[in-house]
This record gives sequence, C-alpha cells and structure tokens, in this order.
Amino acid sequence: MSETRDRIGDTLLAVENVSLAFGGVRALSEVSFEIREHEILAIIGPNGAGKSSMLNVINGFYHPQDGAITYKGNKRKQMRPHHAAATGIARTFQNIALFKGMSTLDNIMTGRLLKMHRNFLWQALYWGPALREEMEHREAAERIIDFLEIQSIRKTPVGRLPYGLQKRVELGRALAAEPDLLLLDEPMAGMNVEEKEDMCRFILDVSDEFGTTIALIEHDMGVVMDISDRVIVLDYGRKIADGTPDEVRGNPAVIDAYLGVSH
Amino acid sequence: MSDALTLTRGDRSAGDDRRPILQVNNIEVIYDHVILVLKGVSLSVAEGGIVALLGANGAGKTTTLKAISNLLRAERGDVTKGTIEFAGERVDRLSPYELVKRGVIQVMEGRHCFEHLTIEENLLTGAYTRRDGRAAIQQDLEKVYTYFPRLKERRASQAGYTSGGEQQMCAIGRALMSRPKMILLDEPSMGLAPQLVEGIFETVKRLNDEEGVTFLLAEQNTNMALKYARYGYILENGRVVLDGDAKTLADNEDVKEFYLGLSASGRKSYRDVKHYKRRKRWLA
Amino acid sequence: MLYREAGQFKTDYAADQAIFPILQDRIFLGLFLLLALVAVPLLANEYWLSTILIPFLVFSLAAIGLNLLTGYCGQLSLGTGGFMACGAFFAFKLATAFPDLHIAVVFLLAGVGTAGVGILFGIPSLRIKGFYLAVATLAAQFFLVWVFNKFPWWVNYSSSGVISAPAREIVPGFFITGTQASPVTKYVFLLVFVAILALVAKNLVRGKMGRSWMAIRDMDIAAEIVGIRPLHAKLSAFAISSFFIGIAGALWAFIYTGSVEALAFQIDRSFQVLFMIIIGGLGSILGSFLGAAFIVLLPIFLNNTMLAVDPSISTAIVSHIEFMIFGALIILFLIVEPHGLARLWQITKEKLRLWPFPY
Amino acid sequence: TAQEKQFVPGLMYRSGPYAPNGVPFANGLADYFKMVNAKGGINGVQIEYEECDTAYNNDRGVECYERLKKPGAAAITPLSTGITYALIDRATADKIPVLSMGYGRTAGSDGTVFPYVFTLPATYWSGADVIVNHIAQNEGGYDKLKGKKIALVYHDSAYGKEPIGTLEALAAAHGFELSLFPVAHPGLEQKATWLQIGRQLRPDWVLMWGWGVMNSTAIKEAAAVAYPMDHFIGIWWSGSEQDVTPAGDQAKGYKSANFHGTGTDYPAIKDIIKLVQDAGNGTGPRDEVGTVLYNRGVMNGAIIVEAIRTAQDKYGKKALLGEQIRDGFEALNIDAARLEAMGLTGFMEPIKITCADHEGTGRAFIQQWDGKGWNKVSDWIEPNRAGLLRPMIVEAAAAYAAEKGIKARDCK
Amino acid sequence: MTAPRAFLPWLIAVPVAIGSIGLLFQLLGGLVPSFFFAWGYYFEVLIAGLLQGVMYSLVALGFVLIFKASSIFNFAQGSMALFAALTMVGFMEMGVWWPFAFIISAGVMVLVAVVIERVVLRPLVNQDHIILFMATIGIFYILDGLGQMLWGSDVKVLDIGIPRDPMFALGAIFEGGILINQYDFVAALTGGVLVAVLAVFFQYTRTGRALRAVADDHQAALSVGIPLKTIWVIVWSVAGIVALVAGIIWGGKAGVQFSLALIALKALPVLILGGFTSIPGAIIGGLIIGAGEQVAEVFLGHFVGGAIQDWFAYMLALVFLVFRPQGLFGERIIERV
Ligand SMILES: Nc1ncnc2c1ncn2[C@@H]1O[C@H](COP(=O)(O)OP(=O)(O)OP(=O)(O)O)[C@@H](O)[C@H]1O
Ligand SMILES: Nc1ncnc2c1ncn2[C@@H]1O[C@H](COP(=O)(O)OP(=O)(O)OP(=O)(O)O)[C@@H](O)[C@H]1O
Ligand SMILES: [Mg+2]
Ligand SMILES: [Mg+2]
Repeated sequence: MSETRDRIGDTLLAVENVSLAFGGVRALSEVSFEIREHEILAIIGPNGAGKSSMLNVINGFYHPQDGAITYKGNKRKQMRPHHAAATGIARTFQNIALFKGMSTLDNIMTGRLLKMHRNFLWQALYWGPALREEMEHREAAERIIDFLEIQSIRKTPVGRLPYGLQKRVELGRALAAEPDLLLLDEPMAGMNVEEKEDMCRFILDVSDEFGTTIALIEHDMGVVMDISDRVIVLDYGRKIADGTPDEVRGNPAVIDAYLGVSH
Repeated sequence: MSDALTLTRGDRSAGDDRRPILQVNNIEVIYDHVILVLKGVSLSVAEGGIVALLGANGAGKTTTLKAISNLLRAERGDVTKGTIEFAGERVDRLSPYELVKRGVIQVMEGRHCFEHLTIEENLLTGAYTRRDGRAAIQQDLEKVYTYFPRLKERRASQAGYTSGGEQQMCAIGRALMSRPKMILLDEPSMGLAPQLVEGIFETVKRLNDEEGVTFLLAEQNTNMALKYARYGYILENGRVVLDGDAKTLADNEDVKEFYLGLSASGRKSYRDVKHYKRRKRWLA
Repeated sequence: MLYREAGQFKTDYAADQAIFPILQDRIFLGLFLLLALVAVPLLANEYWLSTILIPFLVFSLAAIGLNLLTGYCGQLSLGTGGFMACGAFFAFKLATAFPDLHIAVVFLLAGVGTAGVGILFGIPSLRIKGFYLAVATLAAQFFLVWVFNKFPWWVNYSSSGVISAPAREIVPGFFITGTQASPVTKYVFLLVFVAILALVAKNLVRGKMGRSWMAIRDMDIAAEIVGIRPLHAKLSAFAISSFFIGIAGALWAFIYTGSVEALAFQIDRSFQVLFMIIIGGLGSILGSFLGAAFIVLLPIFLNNTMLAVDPSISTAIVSHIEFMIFGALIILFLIVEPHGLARLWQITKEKLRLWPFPY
Repeated sequence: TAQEKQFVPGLMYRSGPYAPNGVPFANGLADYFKMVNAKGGINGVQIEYEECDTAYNNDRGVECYERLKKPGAAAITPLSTGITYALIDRATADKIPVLSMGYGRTAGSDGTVFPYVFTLPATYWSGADVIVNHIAQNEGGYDKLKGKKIALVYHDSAYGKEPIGTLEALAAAHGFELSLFPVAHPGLEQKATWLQIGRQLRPDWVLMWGWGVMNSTAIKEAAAVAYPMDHFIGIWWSGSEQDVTPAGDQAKGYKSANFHGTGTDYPAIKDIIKLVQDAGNGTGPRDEVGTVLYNRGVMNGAIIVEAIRTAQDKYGKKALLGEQIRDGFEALNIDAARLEAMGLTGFMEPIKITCADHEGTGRAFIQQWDGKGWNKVSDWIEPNRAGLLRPMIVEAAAAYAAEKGIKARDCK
Repeated sequence: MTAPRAFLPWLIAVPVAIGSIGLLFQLLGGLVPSFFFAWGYYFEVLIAGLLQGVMYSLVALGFVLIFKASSIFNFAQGSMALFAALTMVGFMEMGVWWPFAFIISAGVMVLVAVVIERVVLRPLVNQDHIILFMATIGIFYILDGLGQMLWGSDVKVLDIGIPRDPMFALGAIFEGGILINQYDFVAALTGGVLVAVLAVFFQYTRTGRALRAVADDHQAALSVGIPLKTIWVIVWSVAGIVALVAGIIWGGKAGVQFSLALIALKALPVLILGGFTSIPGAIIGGLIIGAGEQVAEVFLGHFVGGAIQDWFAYMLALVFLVFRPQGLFGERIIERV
C-alpha cells in the first residue's frame, strides 16, 4: 500500500460546494471533495444519489447552479464537454454510449480525434502527411487494442458486441485520448467475476503505467474496496463520507444508507 | 470437471422434480440470416421454480430469453430450429402480446423504460393486458411501490430523467404489474446498489414463495443468482455446458473460479489477480 | 472458392486501411472501371448514355453528398433540391460572367458556393434534431428555389427564368456542354469527375472528419464528451455535403438536361436523392451509387417492360402501375434489408466467403 | 411501300398533378390520328403514334424524348413549356421538329434562330396582346385603358412568366397599371392573392396564366372575394371544362382566350365520333369529345398531319424523316380550302408558316363560361404582331443566339 | 396534455402579437404610402389565415396521431387524404348519398390501415425511424397509383353542401364589414371539433398511454404485452378517417385530384411548430402558420416579388424551433448520458 501512497500527488481537481437541481429534484447539494493526482477515487452511493450527475458536472455536461470546480489550478463554473475533453478529461458512461455504427477500431480512433491536426484538404487526399498522421494514430489505437485484448473484434461494428466487450471498448476510447483524469461510470456493471477481474486489472494497469488519475463509480463493493485509494459516499445528493475504503466500510451512516446490513 | 455434474444436451428431465412449466428444446437462433448465436439450447423450468441462466458476456443468455418471449423478430433474429413450450403449449409462434396474456413477461436487459412517460405511467403500461379493473391495478401499483419505495418518490418524473437504478426498478415493477406467472429477468441486478440487489432478490423470492411466480433469470452476479435460484444452467458460446442444482453448481471448482471469483484460498482481492491469466473454457 | 482472403497478409496499417483490402476486390474494381471507361462508351447507344448513365452519374454524386450529411453525420435533410439549384445557378452565373473560366473550375466553384449556403442552413442543426431538422431543411428547399425563381439576375434576365448551359470544352475539341457535346464525351467526363469526387468522399469518411461525423450521428452527446465540437462537425458535414450536391446540381443543369428552370429542383428532387441513399445504404459510398442506379433505372425499366409486354395498354395505366410497383418495391427492399443495397452486397460477399457453408 | 408508317411520338401526361388536363388533350390527339388512319392514312401512309407519359416532369420528359426519338419521328409534342425548353437543343441537334402549340418558348417563333421549333398558331405573347385587345374593346378603346388597373395571376414558372414582358410593354404603351401576383406550384393556395386582389387592389381586370388545379382554385377564390367573373380572363390553358366545373355555378361568366372551336359540330370531329368512338376504338370516354382540351389535342394532331402532308408533296408519299417534315412545317399553308378539306372550317383560323416566322397569325378569340358550356363572345382578334410582338421576338431570339453561339439562318 | 396554465401566457401573448404586428404595418404604412391599409383589411387577412390554418391542422393532425403512436413520420398522410376523398367521390358518383359514402370510405380507410399494418409495419417493427419514414413514402406511391387507377385522374367535384358564398361580418365596426369565407369557416369548425375530440380520447384513455409507450420503444412495448398490431391498426384507422375528413374539406375546395396529396407539405411546418407529438399543438401550430403566412404574403410579399407563402411558413417554423427544438407543445427531447 505504501507505494500507492507515494504515488499520489497534489490535488488535480477540486469540487467546491457544488449544487445541482432539476426542477424540484436536488441531484447534488453542496458537495465538496477533491481528486488527487494519480489516485483511484471511488464514488459510491445508493441509486439516484447523484453519482452520475457528479461526473456530468465534472466534465461539463451538467452545469451546477452553485459552486465551482477547480481543475489543474483553473477555477470554473461552466464549460462545454468538448473543452473538458480538450483539457484531458475522458470518461465512460453508465448506459454505454459507444458509436454503434462504427467498428471497435473507429470508436477508439475517435478518442484520438483531438490529437489529429491535418486539415480537411489533406484528409481528402488521404496521402502524404495525412496518411502518416492517420498511421501514427492507428498505431496508438492498436496499442490500446492490444492492451485491452480486443484484437479479434477490431473491425466488428460495436453495436453487435456483447455488453462486456462494449464496456471494454468504451474504456479503450477513453484511454485513446490519453487523459489526465479518467471518469468511469459503473465500468463493471453487468459483468461476471472473471470479467470484473479483467477490468480491474486494466484499471490498475492504467493507473500504474500511465499514472492516470481515475474516478470511478461502482456498486460492487468487492471491487471498490479492493482497488480504490479513497472512497466518497453520496446519499440524496449529499456527501456523507470520505476516506479510505476501510474507514468508509466501517462508517455506520454508509452502512445504513448504502451497504445494507448483510455486508 | 466434477463428476457431480451432468453434461446435458437435450436432457430435459434434469430440471426439477416438479412439473416443468417452460420447456426449451434444442433451439437454434440466427441473427441477420448469418450470425448463428444459439447452437441448440435446451432447458426446462419447473413451475414455481427459480432458474438461473449463467454465462459470460455474449454467451447467449439474452438471446435465449428473447427467443422465449418472442422478442427476437424485432431484432431480425429468428428461431430456426427447436421448440418452446409453455404450460404444455407450443408458444414459439405466439406474439409477445399473447405470451404476456398467458403470463410470461420479460424484463429486458438495459432497462428500456418509456422515456417520455412518467414512472407511474410506465408501471401502468405493464397492466395493459389486464382486464380485472382499476381497483386491482391500483392495488398492485401500491404493492410495487412497497417493493420499491424510491419509485414512489419519483412517480411523477419522466422515466428518461431518472437515474439508472431507478429505471431498473421501474422496468421490474412494470413487469410485475402484469401479474405474470413467469418472469424472464435479464440482469436485474445490473447497476443497482448492493442493498437493492439484495432487495430485488428478496422480492423475487417473496413473489416466488407467496404468489408462486416462476423465474428464469439471466444474471452476471453469479453469487446472488446461485444463492436464490434452485437450479442453474451455464451457457457458453450458445450452448449449455453445465447445469445442475444451484448448490451443486456453487460447489463446482470451475464455477467457483470463473464465476464466483473464489480460489482454493477463499475470495481473492481484485488487486491480486494475476496478469495474463487466460480463461479456461469448457469449449474452445 | 474464388473469393477468399486467406493468404493475403498485410504488413502495415496503411494496407489494412486501404479501401479495398482484398485482392479479388481490387481486380474486380479494375475490371469494372475498364468496362465503364472503354466498353460502355463503345457499346452503349445514345439513349442509354444520355438518359440512364449520365443522370445516374449525376445522381450518384448528389447521393454521395446527401449520404455524407445524412448517412454519415445523421442529419436528415430534405433540402437537396435547393442545394442542387444553388449549384446549377451559381455555375450558370460563373460560366456566363467569366466565359474563360475552365468549366471544371466552374463546377468546383459552384460547389464551394453551395457549401457556403449549406453552412448557413446548417446552423439550426445545432439545436434541432431528427425529423424536426428534416422539416426545417425544407425551409432551405423552398426558399432557395424561390430565390432562383424570383430574381431574374440569376438567369441573366431571361424572360422565362430558364437557364441554358453555354457550350464549353473540357479539353480543346471536346465539348461537354451545349449542343455540340456528344453523349460519349459527357459520359466519360462525368465518369472520371464523379469517380474522383467519390474517392475524395471516401477519403474523408475514413479519416478524422468522417469519424467525427459518425460519432455525432451515433450519439451526439457522447461525441461532444469525447471532444468533438458539434458545431464544427455538423457544419463541416453540411458544407461538404452541399459541396457535392452543388456540383451535382451544376452537372445536372449543364451536362444532363442542358437547360433548367428553378422548378426542376423542387422537393421531389430532394426525395428522390433521399430514396437513393436509403435504398442504397445509409453511410456507404458504394450504396450511393447502387441507390442512384436503382432509383434511376427502376421507373424506366418498369415503364419500358410494361410497354414491351403489352404495347397497347394506356400510358396512364402504365404510369399508375409503375407508381404502385415502385412503392411496393421500396417497401419490399426495406423489409428484406433495411440497411440498403450496400449491406446486401456485403452479406453476399460474406456468404461468398463462407461458401459452400451456410454460416 | 404501302405498309410504310409515319412515326409520331407524343410526350403526354396521364399521371401526376396535371393529369386531369393532360388526359383529354392526349385523347384528342390520339383519336385524331386514329381517325386519319381509319380514313386510309396520309396519302396512304399510316400514322404510328406512340405515347410516353412524362407526368409533366422535365427529366421524365427528356427520358421520353430520348426513348421515342428516331430520325423518322415526324414531330415532338412536348405539351409542357418546361419540357419544350429542355428539348429545343436536343431536337435541333436530332433534326426533329418541336410543335409547341400555344405554349413553350415564344422566341422560338423566330425560324432563323430556331429552325426546328414551331409555335403556331399563337404564342403567349400574342395571347396577352389578344386579351388586352379584348379588354380595350370592352372598355371602349385603347385610350380608355389609361389609369385602369389590370392584375396578372400567374403560375410562378417559366410558363407563367412568359406574358409579363408583353404586358409590361402594353402597360407602358397604353398607360394601364399592371400588378403581378405569382402563385406557387401547384397553386392550391391563393387566399392571400385573392384577398389582395379582391379586397385591396380591386383591379378592373384580372388575367390569369394558370394550369391545372391552380385555375379552378383561382376561380373559387375569386368568387369568394366576390370578384366579378366577367372581368376575369384566362389564357387558353386556363379555359377548359376542368377549370370551371369544380367551381360550379360560381364560375359562371368567367372568360378565357382560345384558338379553336369547341363542341362536336365539325366534320372532322364527327368523323372521330363515327370512325373511332363508335367503332369502340376511342382513347377516352365518348362525352369528352368536343371539350376544350380534347379539341386542342385534335388541332395538334391536325397540324402535324397537315405538315406531313405538305412535306409529302415535296418528298413523296412515304414515311419521311423529321428534317423533311420540318420543311413541311415551314411550307405549311392551311387556307380556307384546306380547312374545308380537313373538315375543320370554323374550327381554327387559316395558318401560313414561313421559314422566318413559325407562329402564323397568332389570332385567338375570347370565350365565356355560362355554367354549361363555353360560348364564343368575341371575334377572332388579331394581335399586334408586326408593330409590337415580332420585334420583341426577334430581339429575344437574337439574345438566345448570342448566348448559345448560334448563327442565325438566312431565310431569304 | 400540457397543463392548462401553460396556455395562459398564450392567451395574453397572442392578441398582443396580433395587435403589434398590425401596428407595425400601420407605421410602415405611414412611411410607404403604398402600404397603407385599413384595420378591417388586416383582420380580414388575419381571419382568413387563421381559418386556413385550421385546415392545415386537419392534415397535420393525421401526422401527429401516427407519430405519437409509433414515431413514424407518415409521409403518406397526404396521399391517404387523396385516396380517401377519391373513394368517397367514387361512391357518390355511383349515386350513394354522401353520409353513406362517408361511412363506406371510412371503412375503406380502416381496411387500408389493416393492410398497412400487416404488410408494412409488422415486418419493419423496431427499425430506425428513417426506414419507417421511407416505407411510408412507399405507401405514398402505392396509394397514389391505386387511387388514380381505380378512380381515374380527372378532377372530381365533391360537394356535400357546405355553403360557399362570401359573408360579411362586423359591418358596424369596419367599413364594408370583414369578409369571411363561409366554406373555410365551416371547415375550420370541423377541424377544431375533430382535434378536441381526439385530444381527449388519446389523453384520457388506456390506449393513449399505450400509444405513447409504443412511440418510445417498440421492443419494450412488445415486452410488456402491448399488442402493436392492434394499436397500429387503431391509430392508422383513425388517421385514415382524419385524412378522409381533410380530403373532403380540401377536395371540396379545390376539386378532388392529384394535387391534394401535396397539401401534406403545408402541414409540415404546422407539425414542427406545434410539436410532432401534440394534438393541441397541431391546432395552435396551424393557427400561427396560417395567420403568419397569410399576413406575410399580403403585407410583405409584394416587396420581394410574392409567392413567399411556401417558404415563409417553413422559415417561421424554423425560427420557433431554434428557441424550442421540440416545437411549442412537443415532448421535451431527453438528453442524458
Ligand atoms: N441483434 C443482433 N444482431 C447480431 N448479433 C447479435 C444481436 N444481438 C446479439 N447478437 C450476438 O449474439 C451473441 C449473444 O448475445 P447475447 O446478448 O444473447 O449475450 P448475453 O449472454 O446476454 O451477454 P451479456 O451478458 O453481455 O448480456 C453475441 O455474440 C452478440 O454479438
Ligand atoms: N437531466 C436530468 N433531469 C432531471 N432529473 C435528473 C437529471 N439527471 C439526473 N436526474 C435526477 O437526479 C438524481 C441523481 O441521478 P444520478 O443519475 O446522478 O444518480 P446515480 O447516483 O448515478 O444513480 P445510479 O446509481 O442509479 O446510476 C436522480 O434522482 C435523477 O432522477
Ligand atoms: Mg448513475
Ligand atoms: Mg445479455
């Protein structure tokens, strides 16, 4: 564990007093926490607690009514999702949001779009610098494909893939952007143990090899407790706990609101 | 592979001692005229039973359930071989509407709530086939709300704006509203908080005990599934590779390793899973 | 047996990303082009050239244009007719104002102009989606046709509002517009021109731009979160799509009919092109060609066949039956293969690869 | 040989939005040819008539043309101004005469620039002049037109725009005020137009260049704003039974121009009834014979047959080529005697075509609807061709020639 | 239905808008003399537009019904109107009294609905919306061809005795009174009643809920036992009968012939303005479009050469859409991840 602790650096992103409401529904109320560089942070909480909304706020899809977010030292209240992407935030989604009509490879390549710069005239020619650029990124995409062990479905349209593989491709797409902050919304939902093991391994490897900071939402406590450095717990839009897995596991409020007695 | 297990292929009697209410005989399913997904699946579910359908992603669980509830055609899939019987009657050519009337309803994977309808309206659509009057429907609505109090809070919200878990509850509640004899549950626990997962399985058990509803559930949460089911089938690559009592299955070494994440030394941490572990498969 | 890729290994990604990675496909394409460039002009008669092949090529280009927008970027548009009109009238103004400008340049510039108009009418797509957008693009359709119909400046003050293409050569001695142009030159020019543009389209869709379009099409919200700017992606799709459609409009007026009035680009034209891409296959360049062939040929084929079978039936009955069969065939095709002829072709190839096994 | 047949293509429309008007015309044309054939053909040469359905659609028209064209085609009848425009170049190159009778490109009457286009017996420009002439007669002379308000309701297309230039010239010459009201295709919506006309502008006369459903809608809307019908005059394409019957009694009093007779009281038409309809060979129903558009189809057929006959005088009594028949058209001289022989005395005015002038007299008359039938309410009116129209035509043709790089023919 | 309070702002906004547009024109009239007009004339145009608008609504209504129930954008609605009217006239020409002819034609439309469900919709269940849209274009062609083949393509007169004479109202206030077209008035009344009845029927019944469920997700609707077949037959039948009414009214105006199928195009701006899924939206949209385009054509048209009606309606709708992408009363477009 100690090597992990060393790894963790300064605050990468700080959420301060964020509140978000939809009509009468308060999805988030005055939530504050921070994500530190290189850590794996888990966000847990009952259904409808506001976890996904929190990620949406972080990457600019929802605009909070109140509060601010400081990312890499810049404070902001609002931004468009594509700006968030440009500053190095990538994510996956709770309900898979892959581009269904495209192949696995193309999906991963879209993750790299921000890094491609040839203008469209070159693209139209598909030759010279454009081709070279395309090939560079293809290689990067292939590295991710190898990493995630999805070589065999490279050319398959993702719409036809089974759920678990889709989740993996989605992770691949997020990784392709080489993000500084990776947000994962229930990456392991709908997987069996074996696949969860694989997924955990990927997440840990990403963290180790690329030093990417990861915030993940997950309902499988086994996974959360095993792989996260820190856990925060939301309930009804409020943060009710924040600490190491062990601290959180013992917290009566958390047991009450989320874990249930049997755990 | 343990000797306690029978390798079934078309061996239907292996199900349960009670009368089978659902019989699937050697079905083959093809999507898009070319993609062969199920390669002769047989299973049977006893009346009042809870049967789990286990298997990795893409094994064909969903496809099997859809074949039973006749939702395949809407996806350009087709049952090309085999038969499906419910309560002694062949149902593979019935419309989903007829099936629901006969008491078979499916809760689809991935929620599929009606986005623009409110939660309550969603639940009410479940009662579409019923003809037993408003009062009875109202009563069942209340019952669903007692199973899922969260839904009551959100009853007037459009389903499209509720959280993933809330939608899952809504989908299950909607199925309950049809007063089914048999529910085909596709990954009910996906995306639910642990407390609720337990809640859902308890609900399943209660419905099974108190109202005699039969369940066939496809589930990734093998742990839970085997805890509540009486019988289980393991599907791989479109074939049933293993079936048996839930207990027997749970004790099987391979199942333990691949589906329960247990090794000889007990549950191992996700952190310690070895790299480059390759899957072992019953079928190549 | 013959259609196998076994033994064809690729050693770099470029080869793997080629449009036709399989050798047999390349051979087939080569033969096909040879046939189209050499055999067809030699063998086809004037009727075939000027009423089937030429409009087919022009429509293919329009279909590619619409396919970029609708098939690849998911923005349903019913304004194709209006954009074709832009191309036609821009080209006419350019060609008559600058008689020395080479005709191919005129076509390209007309396309560029249309692209500008496309961007303008694409702006609402940032907020409006699906069928709402489709109907909103009708605003472009009606407005543009009205503009060209209403202001005589566009037709150089001809009293009737009809423009006719001035005679121009593609290379000295070979006229492609005007009365002197022979169908063969027209055809060969079109074939080459359209083939080049189709290649450009293909390059665009398999590169960065195409991916951002498809991402927007498949899930615009996720696309934005991945970092694609909806504004750029949608407007570039509108621009490039209009560029192709504008050129198609210019070719229509200059090479196919030779003279048009704005009303030739009525809403039916938009629907016609939409049919092509749906029947041919959304999101497929090949599909655009197949769809264009189908929609151009089918009515003529039905009409001619019925008359050939029984020359004495009234043309009214023939027309009505033709309508009904056309409609029925569209439905039938959609039922058999909703993803269009291109998909059918792909499935055939897949079956061929598996042959003699069924799957 | 006696078995030789003269091929005549017809680009008709029996489907599409304008079918109600296209069908009787096509029937009249076909029946006339059947009648001629029944009477032994043109000097023994039978007519082989083939139709293609354009649905009033320009590109379908081009396809039909390409399908039916052959060197032996006598003349093309495009029956649509748009299609005529699209075919002029092609037909000229293929050497097939285009007969656009009372429609099409007015400038086409200049035979020096358009050797293969024939606009007889009248063009839109003549039509406009004739109608204004009629108005002047009603008002008591051209000088009374000064300060009068005349509105033109027109189909917003090449067709509808044709008369504008002429009317503007006339307005300038005679001091009336011309207001223009375009109506968008297909013309189902004219509420705004007629509110403006009937409730605000209140013009003294309204002219109409409409086609298809636009005509009947206009008549109904005019009635709805209580515009006096007898001050509402349509061009010949706006004056058929199809246009007035849907409006019922409201259409009573409506006027239109025409250049041929209606009814069945002509020997040729009686022949059609006897030899074609009664022989069970009629293309359409019996009671259609004698209606305006049917008779116009008959006239179209008669002119083609006469052109062929004239050409045969020069090239022999056999099936001829299009370019030979063009010469027949240019030598066409249907005088009273010829009309008598054709059985069409009183049906139409004598026509004489020359190499330079492909229009003829341009004469027309005004008819009025009485709720049951059309009555001729004016004499044949002679348009001011020499003084006004012909120079305009020559100018327009010259502009076209310049644009296209065509060298005008010398007709001397 | 949108809550009643949502209509309140409208009750105020609409008269204000009407008044201020009128005033604007008055002001312009001060600047450009040719522009001058009487208030009576302005109201005349406005009323004519509103009446016309309700007639558009009638056609739009058919679209809405089908879209609500199946998310299908039914391009064939126009040709259904034509086909229905042709059938009705056909029977009337055979001497059937018009109410009977109406009933028979309604029956024919139900039959058409059954056939469409069986042959087109059922095999295409769960397909992309654009595919279904395309299929309806196929239906458009078939109905067009069939209608004309069966009943011929000449103009048919359809007269069920709606009065047509001009009528002048409010003579006391405006000089010469305000001209109201009686036919349009009756037509608009019919349209209004039909819309009201359907709105109630679909909003307050079990069927209504099922309809909206089907529109959201075919497969899920199937899975809970909603019989798509029956639902579709009901909806297409009702849409067919609405088409029949529209066909009678428009056919009575313009004669029954091919061009009738094209009025569908006029219903589209109404549809997007009101919202694809809202029955009341169809009528409000119709009123706005009708009044808007009529006023624009009369008062602005001649500055730019006229015949602007067609695109003006679309532009108007487009401008509204930019502010409310789902139309005035359409369901909110749900955007979530
Ligand atoms: N509509 C379809 N068209 C083509 N192939 C399909 C379709 N639906 C599923 N498949 C394929 O069928 C196979 C079985 O899929 P199915 O969804 O039944 O698996 P599953 O066991 O339910 O997996 P999961 O646990 O991921 O839900 C997969 O390989 C999938 O790619
Ligand atoms: N766009 C929206 N409009 C209205 N309500 C919303 C919207 N997004 C989220 N909500 C509501 O906010 C609450 C929090 O939702 P959120 O999706 O963040 O929950 P969650 O914690 O991710 O739950 P789950 O674990 O079930 O996914 C829910 O009650 C949800 O209904
Ligand atoms: Mg969530
Ligand atoms: Mg599944």
